[in-house]
Amino acid sequence: MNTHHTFPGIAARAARTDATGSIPPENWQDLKDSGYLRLFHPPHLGGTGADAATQVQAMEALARACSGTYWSATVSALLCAKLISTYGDERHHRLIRPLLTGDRLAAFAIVEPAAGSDPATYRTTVRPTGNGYTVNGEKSRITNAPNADLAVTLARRDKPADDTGPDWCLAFVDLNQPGVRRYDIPHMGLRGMPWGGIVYTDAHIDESDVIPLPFTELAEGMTWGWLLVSIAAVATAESALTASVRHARRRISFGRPLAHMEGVQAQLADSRTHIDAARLLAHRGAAERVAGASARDLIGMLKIYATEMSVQVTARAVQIHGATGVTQGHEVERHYRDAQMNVIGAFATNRLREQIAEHLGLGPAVYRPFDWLTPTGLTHDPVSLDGLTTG
Amino acid sequence: MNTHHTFPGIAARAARTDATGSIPPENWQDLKDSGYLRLFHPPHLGGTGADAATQVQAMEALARACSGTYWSATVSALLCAKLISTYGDERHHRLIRPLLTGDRLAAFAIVEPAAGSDPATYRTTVRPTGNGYTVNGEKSRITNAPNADLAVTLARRDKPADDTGPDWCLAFVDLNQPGVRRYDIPHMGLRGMPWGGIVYTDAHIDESDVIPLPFTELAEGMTWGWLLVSIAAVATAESALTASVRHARRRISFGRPLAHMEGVQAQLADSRTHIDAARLLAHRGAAERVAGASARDLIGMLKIYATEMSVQVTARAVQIHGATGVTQGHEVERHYRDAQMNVIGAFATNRLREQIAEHLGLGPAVYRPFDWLTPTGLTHDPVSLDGLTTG
Amino acid sequence: MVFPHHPARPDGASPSAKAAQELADRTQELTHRLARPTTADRDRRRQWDDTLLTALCDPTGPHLAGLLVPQSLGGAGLTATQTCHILDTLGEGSRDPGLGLALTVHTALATVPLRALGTTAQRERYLPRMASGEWLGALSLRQTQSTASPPTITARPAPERPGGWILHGRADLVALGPQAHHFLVIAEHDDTTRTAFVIDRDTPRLHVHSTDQAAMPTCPWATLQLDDCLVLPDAVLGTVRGAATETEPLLATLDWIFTSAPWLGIMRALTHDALAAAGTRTLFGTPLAHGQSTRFALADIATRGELAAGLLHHAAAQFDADGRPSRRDAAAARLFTVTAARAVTQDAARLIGPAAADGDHLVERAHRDALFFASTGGGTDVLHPVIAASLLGSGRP
Amino acid sequence: MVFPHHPARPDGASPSAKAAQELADRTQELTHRLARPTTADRDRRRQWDDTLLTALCDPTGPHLAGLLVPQSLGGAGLTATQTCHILDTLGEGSRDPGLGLALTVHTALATVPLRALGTTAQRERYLPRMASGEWLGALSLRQTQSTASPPTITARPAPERPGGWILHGRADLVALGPQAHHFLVIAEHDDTTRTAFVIDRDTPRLHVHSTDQAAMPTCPWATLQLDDCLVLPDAVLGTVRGAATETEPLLATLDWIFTSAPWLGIMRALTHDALAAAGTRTLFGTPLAHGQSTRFALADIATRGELAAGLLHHAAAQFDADGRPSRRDAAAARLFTVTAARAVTQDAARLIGPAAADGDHLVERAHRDALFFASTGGGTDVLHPVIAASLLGSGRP
Repeated sequence: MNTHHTFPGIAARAARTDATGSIPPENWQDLKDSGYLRLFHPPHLGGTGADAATQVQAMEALARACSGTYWSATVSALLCAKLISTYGDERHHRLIRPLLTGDRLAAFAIVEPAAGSDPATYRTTVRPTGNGYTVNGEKSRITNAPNADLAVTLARRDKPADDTGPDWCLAFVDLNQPGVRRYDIPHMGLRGMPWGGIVYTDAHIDESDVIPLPFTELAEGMTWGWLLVSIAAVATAESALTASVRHARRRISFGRPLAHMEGVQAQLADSRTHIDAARLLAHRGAAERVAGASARDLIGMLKIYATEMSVQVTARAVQIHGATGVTQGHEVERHYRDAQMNVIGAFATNRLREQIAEHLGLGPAVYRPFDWLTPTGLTHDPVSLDGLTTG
Repeated sequence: MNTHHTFPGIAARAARTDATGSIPPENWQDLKDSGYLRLFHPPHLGGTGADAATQVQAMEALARACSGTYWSATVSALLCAKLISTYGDERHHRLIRPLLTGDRLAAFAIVEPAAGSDPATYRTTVRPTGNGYTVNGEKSRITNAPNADLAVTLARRDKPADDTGPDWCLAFVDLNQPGVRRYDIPHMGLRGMPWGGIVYTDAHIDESDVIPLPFTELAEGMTWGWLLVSIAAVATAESALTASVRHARRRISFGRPLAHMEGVQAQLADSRTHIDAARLLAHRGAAERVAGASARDLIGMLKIYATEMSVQVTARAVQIHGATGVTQGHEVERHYRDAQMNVIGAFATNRLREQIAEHLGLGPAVYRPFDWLTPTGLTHDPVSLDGLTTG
Repeated sequence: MVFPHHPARPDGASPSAKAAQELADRTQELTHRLARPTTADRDRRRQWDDTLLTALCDPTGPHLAGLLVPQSLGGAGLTATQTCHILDTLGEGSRDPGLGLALTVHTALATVPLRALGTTAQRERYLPRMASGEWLGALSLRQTQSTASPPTITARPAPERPGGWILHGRADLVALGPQAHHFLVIAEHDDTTRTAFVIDRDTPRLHVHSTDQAAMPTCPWATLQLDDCLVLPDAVLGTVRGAATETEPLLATLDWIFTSAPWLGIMRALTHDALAAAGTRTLFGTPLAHGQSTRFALADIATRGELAAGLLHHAAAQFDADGRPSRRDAAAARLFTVTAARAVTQDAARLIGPAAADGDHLVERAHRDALFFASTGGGTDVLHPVIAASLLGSGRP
Repeated sequence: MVFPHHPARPDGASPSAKAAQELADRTQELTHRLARPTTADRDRRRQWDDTLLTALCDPTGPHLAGLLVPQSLGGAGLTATQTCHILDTLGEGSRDPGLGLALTVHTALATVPLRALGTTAQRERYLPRMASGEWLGALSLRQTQSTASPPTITARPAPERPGGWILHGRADLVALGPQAHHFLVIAEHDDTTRTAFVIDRDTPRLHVHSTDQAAMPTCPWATLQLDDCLVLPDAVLGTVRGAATETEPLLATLDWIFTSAPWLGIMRALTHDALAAAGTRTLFGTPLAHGQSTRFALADIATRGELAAGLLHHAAAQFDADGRPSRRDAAAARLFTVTAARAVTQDAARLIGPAAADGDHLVERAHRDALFFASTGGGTDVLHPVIAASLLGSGRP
């Protein structure tokens, strides 16, 4: 592992990765050489077991170099490998090791075309056959879907009547088989990141690779995903701030560098402060989590804050750059598009707010139909001054 | 003129206009047929002299149909034609008429590659020859630059020593001549709008088409540009809100439509309120201006507010749509990219804030180098608790 | 010049435009002369000044008590737009959000329901005396958002008086309560329908308790207590059980629009103070006015004022001429004005700096009162769904 | 549970971690028992309670006066991080921003410069008595941002006392001034260099005028007036003409970090009140707690608290062990905490609703005091350039 956690080659190729919408093979070679993919796991799984600070620094360094590459690599080597190690057992170590060497790539197949974070709408189902299981259904808007070798797939279990186990399972599905079709979805930001759908038609799964699981337990493993997206957001914001500082020092407007203008200084200072706040929370959350705590609420808060912060910081960067900032191929134009992807990625931010509120003691979310104005007078327009009803 | 000011064909082609980065010829035909291009000018210039409310409604309708087409058409038929009619005289009516019939297209060539709103950095110069004038220099990030027939060009005057006239001029330059080279600049939003640069190399201008002008007077004509960009911002926000309402009514999440969730309602209500505020101000500003007042500060305020508001509303729309909102080709993905263009378009927002502040009685902007921390103790890090200097 | 483009004055073609402008001029003169010099002191002493009220209500003066009473009943007969303009002037001239609220409650919230929904007898009994300021009307600010908050006053048929009602319960936050001659009250029946009543203060078993309130202390506050009060049929305003379609939407809309109007003037006064501070205070050795952050803040302050005025005047104008009052536009205007008032207060405070030794401390008072202003009218929790319902529909899908 | 993850307590391995936690526990107990029940009343009466101070400063109790005084000089010898934690506890326990500010001014702003820059004689004279609370130190909050604001006190050589100085001028906003035994003052020489002094209250021609201040009324306020006061060489703190590199950056950083710390506790107390209101108030017939906007607001409140605590603890920790104090990180922590305090106050006010009849009105007091908090420490006009300068460089290009 390069102790500086920098990825100069990947950074140099970032604009092209975005423009072509695909991660060049050299990036993968750099990732393998750097040891990045091994950082997050203990030696017995093929990892190097770095401490939390190192993990966070490495993640931020890669995300700064190229956010699309970061997403693809980290979904596989961190999130998917953690899901397998958390919910699987020794039999699944064989699936983890190639993710850490970079020989194989994994996707976390959870969302379906019908809706986002709401599992009630998910239809993908795993059924027993005489020989293992088959899976049928469609997963959509999945990082690495177009080119992954393995999908950690959330599915319903088709249960016999006497099966009292959970309704859900995680299935580790080999994607290189005839029952699997993949497609790309073009996307606004993180264009280098492969993103798309997976259609399962009687795809085969070995019996040992289906792990029954109550849905509520999944949040534990997904917390790694919130950390992943938060650090992407911090890195994108930091890159946008760095570009803004450089521009502000160089750009002459009205006879002096932008840097001499208080309005620009205020924007830079706010960005600096907000990024620092998020990064400190990321280090705290990662430290707790690597030490074995869940840190679920803390990392949930981080995800909410960091992703929305990053959108603001990149928007400020575009404004500081003026028209150059919206020119295609310019760094901040890319950061601006990338930042918004993090807000909607990994888990709807408002679902996280609900979760945090619940843990603050407000109890579970209670929904009711939007009929609360109906019994009031607030669904009527008023009469006018002289009592003429106009509604 | 279609009394409903709707442009169904242009709207239907908007996604394609964005994807291909060029305005289809059918759009121009629709514009000619609709009478849109004639609305802003009195009959003696070939216009139809619509009232202010009609003008604003028509502008918003076209911008909602396709913001790129709106920009291109309105820069030519409103902004450039107003600049010519404001600063020119009867001799220039020949230049205005074809802009209103749609037979020719104009660009406002003001910004140069070195900087944005700061004229001190502009180098383009007009020089007298025996036979009229020549212009040399480069203008960049100009709407319609790649395909306009005529450029209303801001330039310095190369003055004889005894010329006490203004240092600046507006030159009406025919772009279809050998001394003119044009190029495209790919851009994040408003992709259908032609945008790029113009390089003048001894390009010819007729003597009557060079209008000496103090730079400060130019703001009067440019106010039309601020109105143009403000209405684009309002329209983009309205389109994003309409899409959000539709999505919120249809999308089922956690068992009920998004529309039943208070968090979504709050976002929609805020967007509705902020758009209404901007639109009402646009109507007030346009009414004052069409009635002959300058309304410069009012429209300046509008530009500041409407463009930043539109960025917020479109970002909310992306979040309400979730992952579908960042899929390329989806309407809100386009609005999100378009909205940011309006902030940096037409005039730097912070320059407008300066102008408004000046008119509030604060006097002209006073710049000084950023050295104000130097005499204070605030450039030093403190000693630590026991007095060890660490800086 | 503070707001370079004041929202259009009442249309010059309107028959009473000249009269309205005269009232505005008198309001400005009188508030400058009588209210403003005592505002900080009245605020500190939580004091209501009856002399001031009398002068402001004088039909030969600003006639603030009768702005919305028809001329035939002794009022000034202004339009809603003109009234907004005068309340705005009152806010700016007096620099007193509490005084603005108190007069607005009487002039708009207590008056318009009687004018619009009252019987001829009710109109003739109340409106002339309300127009002169002889009788003040009051109501609880908790009753202006329909049943968003739980109803606290009940009505049951009076056993021995056909058509009469027994009212029971309490309502706090009664603005102008200690000074009022009568109260507009909405009471709930046991089937959850509701009726509006106008109840005179001398009704037996009706008690008015003066209360203290941290915000808006220049407005007198009370809790109204009804201990099984018997009220006669002529106290019913509008239709029995009809409040949900009559008084309630009207009160909500009146609150959203008219209690916001004095804040336009308060914002302008704050802008004035901030401009003055920008010209006199120095930071890092230069006048604040030279700093970009000062300049940007003042540009944004002015912009917010223009936008709020535009929304409020638009919503008010819908009450006039052939307009159709719209709860959505009124709610949007309130939502925007609240946010603007807060932002303007905050920006002005930054420019004015900590603990200014002189002046009437408007920025500190406005900051305190803006929080209260934001929490009344239902706050965002009511305004958001009202506006959203206009986009989404309010019932089951 | 309010903040599910409180920022890490002082490191368990530190020798004084147990002692620090004991002080925190005593602070919590005492503020709950003695301060909190009287806070609203002291606030209304603008009253300073000497008994309360004595109890809080008691070296066998919370020892709040001596937190940052080394144990060898009679103090508790805590780290900066531990001190932040205790000031946070003080804010939450007392629910009194003014008390928090008063104690912070003594314990951190007046104490640390003497500890860090004082001579042995100065340290031995002042620090033991400051640690016990016998002597209180005070200073003007206008002197904590170097010369961002124009200096108001001048120093010229005393004609007849070599090494002595004649100080002249006034400084207002002296927190704890009426109670102070001595004052930390920065004075400007005629060449615009500056020297820091520690001046005892009994210095001839030194006058302390108690003043009234709308915000933070539980902190005693004064204006310090120096009418050509003669001070001897031993009153100089640090190097003559050396304030710009010694006392000034230290004071600014101490202000940014330590006066922010009680606000972490205030925010937690507001979260507590907002959670309670969410569980009891109803809107549209359901508990506020069921509404998404309530839930989102509370999630955001909790998140802001975590973020502010993270920045403050990070900036404070740089004073400890091998840390390098950073003006930038301190300024960023202050900037964030100010914004968070405002947002939390505003959100809590929305949930608690207008004019709650009971309780100690923390939300209204905190709203008022947060405005003042935001305007001290230089406000954004100072914080922004300090942070920006760390990115851009502060001099000519």
